[in-house]
Amino acid sequence: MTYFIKSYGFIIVLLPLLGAVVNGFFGKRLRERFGGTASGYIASAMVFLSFLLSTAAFIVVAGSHGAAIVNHAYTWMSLGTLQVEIAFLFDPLSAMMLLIITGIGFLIHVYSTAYMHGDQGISRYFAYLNLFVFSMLILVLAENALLMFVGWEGVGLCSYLLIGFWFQEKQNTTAANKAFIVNRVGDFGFIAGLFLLYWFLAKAAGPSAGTSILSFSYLAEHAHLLKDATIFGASLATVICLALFLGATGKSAQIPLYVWLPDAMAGPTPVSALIHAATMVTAGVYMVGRLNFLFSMSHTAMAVIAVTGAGTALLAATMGCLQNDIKKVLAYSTVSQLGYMFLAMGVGAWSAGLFHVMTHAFFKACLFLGAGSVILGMHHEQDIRKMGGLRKHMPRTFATFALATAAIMGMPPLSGFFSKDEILWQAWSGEHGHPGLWFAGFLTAGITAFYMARLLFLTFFGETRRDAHHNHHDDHGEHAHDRVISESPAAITVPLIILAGFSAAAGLVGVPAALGGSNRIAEFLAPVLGHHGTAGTHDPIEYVLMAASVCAALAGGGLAYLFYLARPDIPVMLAERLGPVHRLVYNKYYIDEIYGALFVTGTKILSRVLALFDRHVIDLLVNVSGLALRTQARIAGWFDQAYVDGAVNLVADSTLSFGEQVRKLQTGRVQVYVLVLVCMVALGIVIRLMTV
Amino acid sequence: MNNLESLTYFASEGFLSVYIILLLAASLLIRKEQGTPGLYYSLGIFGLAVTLALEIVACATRPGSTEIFHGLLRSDSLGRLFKILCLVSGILFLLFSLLARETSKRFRDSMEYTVLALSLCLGMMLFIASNNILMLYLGMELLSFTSYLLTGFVDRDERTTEAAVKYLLYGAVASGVMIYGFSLLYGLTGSLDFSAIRAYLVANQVSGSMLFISIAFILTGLGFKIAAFPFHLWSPDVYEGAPTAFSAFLSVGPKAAGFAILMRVLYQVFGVGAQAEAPPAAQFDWTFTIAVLSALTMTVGNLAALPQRNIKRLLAYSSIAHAGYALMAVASRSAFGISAVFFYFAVYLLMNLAAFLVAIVIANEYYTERLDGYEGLGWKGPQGAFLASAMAIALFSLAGIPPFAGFIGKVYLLMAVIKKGPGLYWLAVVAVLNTVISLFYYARVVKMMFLSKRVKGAPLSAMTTERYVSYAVLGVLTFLTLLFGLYWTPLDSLSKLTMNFLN
Amino acid sequence: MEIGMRDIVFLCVALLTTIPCLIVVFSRNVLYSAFALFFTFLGTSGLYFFLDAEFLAITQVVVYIGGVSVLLLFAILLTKNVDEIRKTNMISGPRMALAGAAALALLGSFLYALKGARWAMNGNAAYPATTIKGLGDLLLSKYLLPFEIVSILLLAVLVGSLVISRRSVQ
Amino acid sequence: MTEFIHNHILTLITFLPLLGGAVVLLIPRDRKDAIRRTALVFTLIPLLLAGMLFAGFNTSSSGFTTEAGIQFVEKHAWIRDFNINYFVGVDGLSIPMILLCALICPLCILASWNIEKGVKGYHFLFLLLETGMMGVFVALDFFLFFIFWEVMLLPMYFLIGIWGGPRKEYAAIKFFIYTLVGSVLMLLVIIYAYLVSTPHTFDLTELARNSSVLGYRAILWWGLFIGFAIKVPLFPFHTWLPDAHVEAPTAISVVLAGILLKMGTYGILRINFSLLPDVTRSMATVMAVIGTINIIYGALCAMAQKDLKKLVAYSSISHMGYVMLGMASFTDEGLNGAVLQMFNHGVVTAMLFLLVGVVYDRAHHREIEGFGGLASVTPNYAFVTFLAFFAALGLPGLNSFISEALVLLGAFKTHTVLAVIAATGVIITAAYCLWTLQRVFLGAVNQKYALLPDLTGREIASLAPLAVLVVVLGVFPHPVLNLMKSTLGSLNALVVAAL
Amino acid sequence: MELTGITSYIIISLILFLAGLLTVVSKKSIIGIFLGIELILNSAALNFAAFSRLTARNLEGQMVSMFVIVLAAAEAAIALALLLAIYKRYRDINADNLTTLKW
Repeated sequence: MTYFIKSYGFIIVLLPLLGAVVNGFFGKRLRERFGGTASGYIASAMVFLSFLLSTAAFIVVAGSHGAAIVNHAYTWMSLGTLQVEIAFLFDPLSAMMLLIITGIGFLIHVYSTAYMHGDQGISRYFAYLNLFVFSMLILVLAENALLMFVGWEGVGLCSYLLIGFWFQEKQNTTAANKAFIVNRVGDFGFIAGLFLLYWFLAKAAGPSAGTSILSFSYLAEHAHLLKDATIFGASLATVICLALFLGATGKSAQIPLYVWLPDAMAGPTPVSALIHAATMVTAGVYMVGRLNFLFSMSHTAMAVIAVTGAGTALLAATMGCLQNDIKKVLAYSTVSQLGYMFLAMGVGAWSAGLFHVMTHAFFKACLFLGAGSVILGMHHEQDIRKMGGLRKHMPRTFATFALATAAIMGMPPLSGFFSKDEILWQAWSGEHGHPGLWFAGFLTAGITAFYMARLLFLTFFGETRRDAHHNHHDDHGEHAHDRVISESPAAITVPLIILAGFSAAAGLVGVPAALGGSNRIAEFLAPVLGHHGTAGTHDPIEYVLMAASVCAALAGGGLAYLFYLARPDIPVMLAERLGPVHRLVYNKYYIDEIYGALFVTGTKILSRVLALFDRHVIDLLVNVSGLALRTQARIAGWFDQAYVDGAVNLVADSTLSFGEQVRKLQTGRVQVYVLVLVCMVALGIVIRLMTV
Repeated sequence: MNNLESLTYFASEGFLSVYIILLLAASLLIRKEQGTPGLYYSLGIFGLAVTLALEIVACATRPGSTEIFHGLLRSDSLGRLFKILCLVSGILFLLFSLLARETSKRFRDSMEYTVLALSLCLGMMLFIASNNILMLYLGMELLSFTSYLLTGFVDRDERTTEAAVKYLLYGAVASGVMIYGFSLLYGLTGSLDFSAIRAYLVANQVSGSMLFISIAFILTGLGFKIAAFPFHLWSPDVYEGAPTAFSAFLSVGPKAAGFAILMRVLYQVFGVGAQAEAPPAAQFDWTFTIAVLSALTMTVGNLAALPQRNIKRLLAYSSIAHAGYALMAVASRSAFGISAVFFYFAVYLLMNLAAFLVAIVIANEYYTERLDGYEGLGWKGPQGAFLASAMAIALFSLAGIPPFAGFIGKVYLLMAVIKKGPGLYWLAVVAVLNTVISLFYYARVVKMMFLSKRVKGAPLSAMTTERYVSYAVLGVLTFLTLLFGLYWTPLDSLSKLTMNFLN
Repeated sequence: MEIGMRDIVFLCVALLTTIPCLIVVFSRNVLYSAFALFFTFLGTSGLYFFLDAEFLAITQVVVYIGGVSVLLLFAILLTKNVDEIRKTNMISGPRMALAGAAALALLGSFLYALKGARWAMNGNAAYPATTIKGLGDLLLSKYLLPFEIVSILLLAVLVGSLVISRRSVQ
Repeated sequence: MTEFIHNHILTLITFLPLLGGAVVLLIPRDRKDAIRRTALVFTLIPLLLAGMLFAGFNTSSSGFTTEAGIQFVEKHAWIRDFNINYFVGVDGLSIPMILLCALICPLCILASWNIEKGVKGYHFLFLLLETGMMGVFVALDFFLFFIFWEVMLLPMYFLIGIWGGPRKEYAAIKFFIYTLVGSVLMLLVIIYAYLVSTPHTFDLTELARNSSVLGYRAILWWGLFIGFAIKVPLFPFHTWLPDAHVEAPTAISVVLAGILLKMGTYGILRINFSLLPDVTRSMATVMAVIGTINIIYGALCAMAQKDLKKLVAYSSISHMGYVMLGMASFTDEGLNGAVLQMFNHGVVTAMLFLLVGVVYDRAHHREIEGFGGLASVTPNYAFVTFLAFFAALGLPGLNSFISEALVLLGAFKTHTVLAVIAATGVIITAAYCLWTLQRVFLGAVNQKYALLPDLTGREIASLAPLAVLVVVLGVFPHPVLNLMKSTLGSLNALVVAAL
Repeated sequence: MELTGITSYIIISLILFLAGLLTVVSKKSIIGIFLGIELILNSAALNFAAFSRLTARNLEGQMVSMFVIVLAAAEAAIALALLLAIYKRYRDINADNLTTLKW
C-alpha cells in the first residue's frame, strides 16, 4: 500500500483535474446527450474516488506512525541553486487535510447536483468546482513551498471563477475581482517572504547543487540557522514570518485583508460552503502549521499572529451581529472562527488550531448548506428578517442547522466545544499565551453564541413573517410553484445530516487530557507539529475556563432568545438609543468604503494621472511643439498641414523651425549671396589672424 | 616631359577636343530641320563613350603618376578615376537630356547643347588633372562658362535665365577671388607649378597670415565649385532653374571634379599627405577649418531641405549635405580619406541620378516639380509602383539606410573620420545626427508616394520609347545601388587605387 | 630717396587707377561708373607699362577698353532708356553697411598680413628687356596646351552666347 | 541532402522568407489567395527547420565567447578587405528567440488573411521583415548584425505606414526616427570597435575576447544601451510604442510586440554584456531601477487606457521591465528568468494582439467600454482571452509565472528593495487585467454585439499553438530552460567576474 | 620702400579688388555687378604682372595675366548674352527682381 502511495500518489490530485477537463470541454455535449445531472455525477464520482484514495493514504500514514511518504512526479525547474520538484508529501497533517477536502468536497458536490439543478452553466460550475478541489489538493500535498504557491494561486483563481459564476450581474464580477486582487496582495507577501528565505538559506546553508532548498524537509532542518540573522536591521526571521503571514491573511481573510470574504457570498451557496468555509480559507492556517518550525523562530511574529487572530475574531463577531443576510452572517462567523485558529497558531497551539480547522470545516459547511437549503426553500430569499417559523416546514434542515449552531456555540458534547476550549486553554496557559488573548477569545465566544442563536431564532422560530403579497424575485430555478415552503430534496438533506453527525462526533477525536481523553489528534499530528501544551497535568484553572466559556455561550444564546423571540421590541429600542454606534457596526465600520476610496479609486486616479503624464509630458515634445508649429504654420501659411501634426518631437520640431531660419537665408538675391561669401571669408581670416 | 611625348598620356582629352571640333564642323553640313531627332545627343554620347574607353585603357596601361605638358597636367590614378566618374556622369547627362521633355530629341539647338556639354566634360578632365595654377584656372573657367550657358540654354521660363545669371555672377566673383588668391600664392612662392610651389613652401618654411589669406581665397573658388558652406547659396536656385538633366549632372560631375582638385591642392600643395617628411611649419593645419566647413555644410544642407516642397530644390539641398559628408573625409587628411571620397561619389552618382531620373519622368508626365506630383505614385499601376520603389530605394540610400550603397558610402566616410583619432569624433557624431535629420525629408517624399491616402492625378500614360529607356537606366542604377549595398568589393578595389597617387 | 621724374609719373598713373575705381563703387549713376571703369582700365595699362609688360598693356587697352567697357556701355544703353539712367543705382541700408564693414576687415587684415609677408625674391634672375619675344616662346613651348584649350573655350562660349542672344533678340 | 541542410540550417532559416518574398512578387496581383498561401508556406518551412535546430541543439555547450559555445556556425568571407564575414551561429541566448520568431511569423500570416489592399506588397514586406528579424538573432558579425537590424526597419515603416490605422503616417515616421537615432549611435560604436581592434575585426566573439582594447568604455556602453533601450522600450524612450501599436495592423503589432521588442534586450545581452562586462556590472543598479520603473509605470498606464491595443502595448512595456530587472540581477536565476520572460512574453503578447485583432475585425473599434458581456455571446473567444490575460498577469501553472518568479527570485538577491517594489507590479497587473476582462467579457450582454460570430477555424489555428505553449511551458518549462542554461551561465560568470 | 616697389602695386591691386567686391554687392543693376567682376579680374591680372616683374622675375606671371584678360573678355560675352535674355524676359535689369527662385 505504501508503495502504491509512493509511486502513484499523484492520482489523487489528477482525478479532480480529469473531472474538470471533461466537464469543461465536453460539458455542453454531455448535457445534451445525458441530461443536466451528468456533469454533476462525473464531478462527484471523481471527488469520491480521490476521497477513497485519501482514506487509503490516511490509513497508511496513521499505520506508519506519521512517517512522511513523498511521491516524486518530475523536476519542475532546476537552475543554478534553484531546484524545484513536482512532488507530493503524505504526512499526518496533509493526510488529515486530504480527508477534510475530499470528504466535505464530495458531500458538497452531491449537494450541488440538487442545488444547481436546471442552471445552464452547470457543467461549467462543476468544472470550476473540480478545478478547485484539484488546486486545493496541490496546495495541501505540495512537498515544497513553490508548488504550494502554485496551489495557493490556483485556489485564488477558482474562487474568482466561482464567485463570479453568475457573471451576468456586475456586482458578482466586482466581488470576484475584489477577491482575486486582495488574494494577490497576500500572494505578494507570500512570494516576498519565500524568496527572502530562499536566498538566506542558499547563502547560509550553502547547499550542494541539486538540493531543493524550498522543500519543507530541508526548511525544517535548516530553520535554526535563522536564529540571529538580520536584514536592514530587523531580524530576518520576523520579516520572513510576517511576510508569509501577510500571505496567510490574504487567503484566510484576516485583518487587514478580510474585506473580500463577505462579498464572496455573491457566489452560489455550495461554493461558499466549500471554499469560503471549509477548505480554501483554512489554507492560511495550514501554511502556518506546515511552517511552524519557521514561525517558532520569531516570537514577535507569533505575537502578531495571535493578536491579529484575536482582533479579527472579535471584530468579525461584532459585525456578524447586525447582518440581515443569512450568508453574510455565516461569512463573518467564518472570519471570526478563522481568527480563533490564528489565535491558536499565535500562541503556539498548532494542533489545537488545526483541530479547530477540522471541526469548523464540518459545522460551518453544515451551516452553509443548511442556509442554502433555506434559501432554496424560500425561493432565493436571503434576508433573515423575511424568514421565520421554518422549523415546521423544513424539519430536517432545522434539526441539522440547530445541531451545527450548537456545535459552533461550543455546547459541551459537540466538537465546537472541544476545539474552542483547547484553543482558549492554550491561549491562557501556552508559553506564548496571555490572559488578554484568552479574554478576547472568551468574549468572542459569547458574541458568537449571540449571533448564531439570533440567526437560528429569526430563521426557524416565531411565525412566518413572509407576508402573503411579497413579490417574487425572478426565479433562478424552474421550480416556480407558489410560495409553499417545502423541505429540500434528499440530495440536499442527506449531506446535511452526515455533516451534522460529523460536527457532533468530530470533537471526540481531540478530547483533552483534562476531561479524560487522550487528545488523539494531537498525538496523530505530533510528528509534524511537535508536542506542546501541558499534557496530563490536571490544572484546575482548565476546568474553570471550560465552565466560563460554556456560561458565555449560554448567556449569548439567552440574550438572543430574549431579544428576538421573547421581546422583539428591545433590539428596535436599542437601535434608536445607540443610533450612531448601531449604524457604525451595521455598516461594518465603513472599512469597505475606506479601502475602496484609499486603494481602488486611489490607484485608478494615479494611473489616469500617469497615463496623462505619459501622453503629454513624455510626449510633451509632440503636443507643445505641434502647437508651436501650428501657430507658426498659420503665420507662414504654406507649411504642409498633414506633416505638422506628424512632427515627431521637440528636438525634431525645433530642427524643423530652425530649418525655417536657415532656409530664410536663401533670399534669392545674388548680391546677398556674394555678401555672405565676403563676410564669411573676412570673418574666417580675422578669426585666424586673431588666434595664430 | 615636353608636349609631344605627353600627347600619349593625353589620349582621351585630346580625342575629345578633336571630336568637339569635328562635331561643330559636321553640324555645318547637316541643316537643322531634316537632321534625325536626337542625332547630336547620340553623337555626343558616342564621343564621351570613346573618351571613357580611352580613359579606362589609360587607367589600365599606365598606373603610376607622371607630370605631362611641362608639369601643367598630372596624370595619376586619382585623376584618372575621377575623370572616369565625370565622364560617366557626362554620358548620363546627355542621356537624361534626351529623355527629359524640355531638352528632348526635337530640341532645336541640341547641336550647340551637345557641344557645350562635351566642352564642359573636357573642362572637367583638365580641371581634375591640372598641376599648375594657370591650368587649374583655365579648366575651372571652361567648366564654369559652359555651365552658365547650359543653365540658361533652355528657354522654358524666366527661371532658367534668372538661374543662369545668378550662377554667372556668383561664379565669376568666386573665380575672381580664387585667381586673386592664386596671384598671392604666386607672389609668395614665385612659380605656378604645384610641385615647385610645394618645394618652395617646404624649403622656405613659408607660413603666416598672407599664406592663410591666399589659401582662404583659393578655398573660396574651390568651395564654390563643390557648393560647401558658405559658398553654397547659389546651388539651390541654379538646380531649380536649370533643366532637370543639367541639375542632375551638376550635382555629381562638377562636384566630384571640385573634390578631386580640392584634395589634390590640399594634399599635394598644402598638406602633409602621405609623405611625412614635410615639417609641419610648411603647411598649416587646415584639418580643423575643413572639419568646421564640413559640419556647417551638412547641417545647413539638411536643415534647409526639411521644409522643401520642390523636388529639385530638395535634391539640391540634399546634394549640399552630401558635399558636407564628403568634406568630412577630406578633413581626415588620410590616404584612406581619399579613397572614401571616391567611393562615396561613385555611390552618390548612382543614387542621386536615379532620384533625378524619377524627377524627370514625373516632370514629363505631370509637368510639375512639386512634391504633390508624387502623391500616391506607388499605387498608380505597375509603372507607378516601379517608379515609386526605385525612388524609395534611391532616397533611402541617400539617407544612408542599409542595405543600400549610400549606407556603405557613409560607413567609409565615418571610418575615415574615426580612424583619424579622437580629434574628429565630434564630427562623426554631427554627421550621424545629420543622417537622422535627413531621414525626415527623404521619408516625407516616400510618405507622399506610398503612405498618403489620396491617389491624385491620372495614372501614368502609355509607354513610349523614352519611357522604356529611362526605366532601363533607372533599373540599372537602382540595381547597382542595391548590389553595392551588399557586395561592394569591386568598387572598393577601384577606390583603393586612388590612394597611391600620393607616393 | 629722391623723388625722380619716374616716381611722379608712377604716382599719377596710380591715382589714375584708384580714383576712378572708387568712383565706380560710389557713383549714383551706372553710366558714370561705366566711364570711371574705362579710366581705371587705362590706369592699369599704364601700370603694365611701368612693369615692362608692354604686350600686356596693349592687350589691356585693346581687350578691356576697346572690347569689354564698350560692350558694357552698349549693354547699359541698350537696356535702359535715358531717363532711368539718372535713377540712383546704389543700395543703402544694412546691406551696404555690412559690405563696408567686411571690406574694411579684409583691408585691415590684408595690410597686417602684408607687413609680415616675405615674397619669393629671386632677384638675380635675368628679366628679358622685351617681354613679347619671351612671352611668345613661353606660349608656344611650355604653355602650348592652355593656348589650345583657351581656343576651344572661346569657341564654345561663342557658340553658346550666340544661341542665347539670337533667341532673345527675335 | 540532410547533410546540406544540417550545416546550412541558419542561412536557410534566415533567407527562405526572402526567397518567399521574391516568389510572392512573381505571383500576379489579383490572385490573393495564392499569395497568402505561398507566404504561409515560406514561413512554415523555417518553423520546421527551427524545429530541427531545436532538436539538434546540444544544450550542454557553454562558453559565451568561445568557439565551442556557438553551434551551427557558418563563416564565409563577405568583404575581405574590411574583414567583414558572413558569420552566423546560434547559442543558448539566440535559439529561444529564433524559435519564437519562427513560430510567430506563420501565425501572423494567418492573422493577416483578411488584408485586402496591396496584398502582394504586404506579404513581400512581411517576408522581408522576417528575414531581417531572423538575421538579427543569428548574426554574430557586428556589421552583419547592424545590416539586419536596419533591414528590419524599412518593411516595418511601410507596413505600419500603408496598412495602418488613421494616424499611420505619424506612427510610422515616429517609429522610424526613434529606432534610427538608436541604431545610428550603434553604428558609431561599431566603427570605433572595428578601428580600435587589432587586427581590425567586426567579429563579436573576437571583440568580446579582447574587449579590454576598447577605450571610452562608458560612452560606448551608453551609446549601445540607448540604442537598444529605445527598442525594448525602456522608460524615457517608450512613447513610440503605444502609437506604433495602435496604428499598426493586427499582424504587424503581433510581430512588433512579439519579436521586435526582444531585439532590444537581446542586443543588450549579446553586445553590452559581452563587450563591456565591467561597465555593465557597474550599471547594475541603473538598469534595475529602469526595469522597475518600466514595470510599475507600464502597469499603471495600462490601467488608464481606453483602447484595448494601447492597454496591451503598455502591458508589454511592463513585462519588458521584468526582463530588464532580471538581466540587472546578474544571478543565474535572474538571467535565465529574463530570457525566458522574453520568450514567454513573446507568446503571450502575440496571443493578446491576435485576440484584439479578432474583436477589431468584428466590431471595428477597440474601446474597452464599448463591449460588455461577450463571454455569453462568444464562449470560445472568452475562454482563450481569459487564458491569455491570466498568463499575462502571471498565474502559476502558466508560462509567464515561471519567468516572472525567476526574475523576482534573482532580483531579490541583488536588489532586494527594487524587487519588492517590482513585485507589487504583480498586483497592479492583476488589477488592470481583471478590470479589462470584466468590462469586455462579463456583465450584461451589450446588445450591439449580441450575435457576434465566435472564433473561426483560421483564428483558432493561429491561437491554438500559442495557447498550448502557454499551458505546457507553465507546467513543464524544462525544454526551453534547458536550452539557455549553460550559455547564460557562462555569460553571467563573464559579467560577474569582470568587476 | 621705394614708391614703385612691389608693395605699392599690391596695395593698388588690393584697392581694385575691394572696390570690385563692393561694386558687386552694392549696385542695383546687373551691369553694375559686371563692372565689379571686371574690376576683380583686373586686380588679379595686375597682381600677377607685378609679382612676375618685381619678385618672381619670370614671365609666367604675365602669361597668367594675359589669360585672365582673355577669359574676362569671354565672360563679358556670356554676360551680355544672358543680360539680353534677362532684358527680354523682365524688360529691365534691376538685380532685385531676380527673386522668383528663393527659399
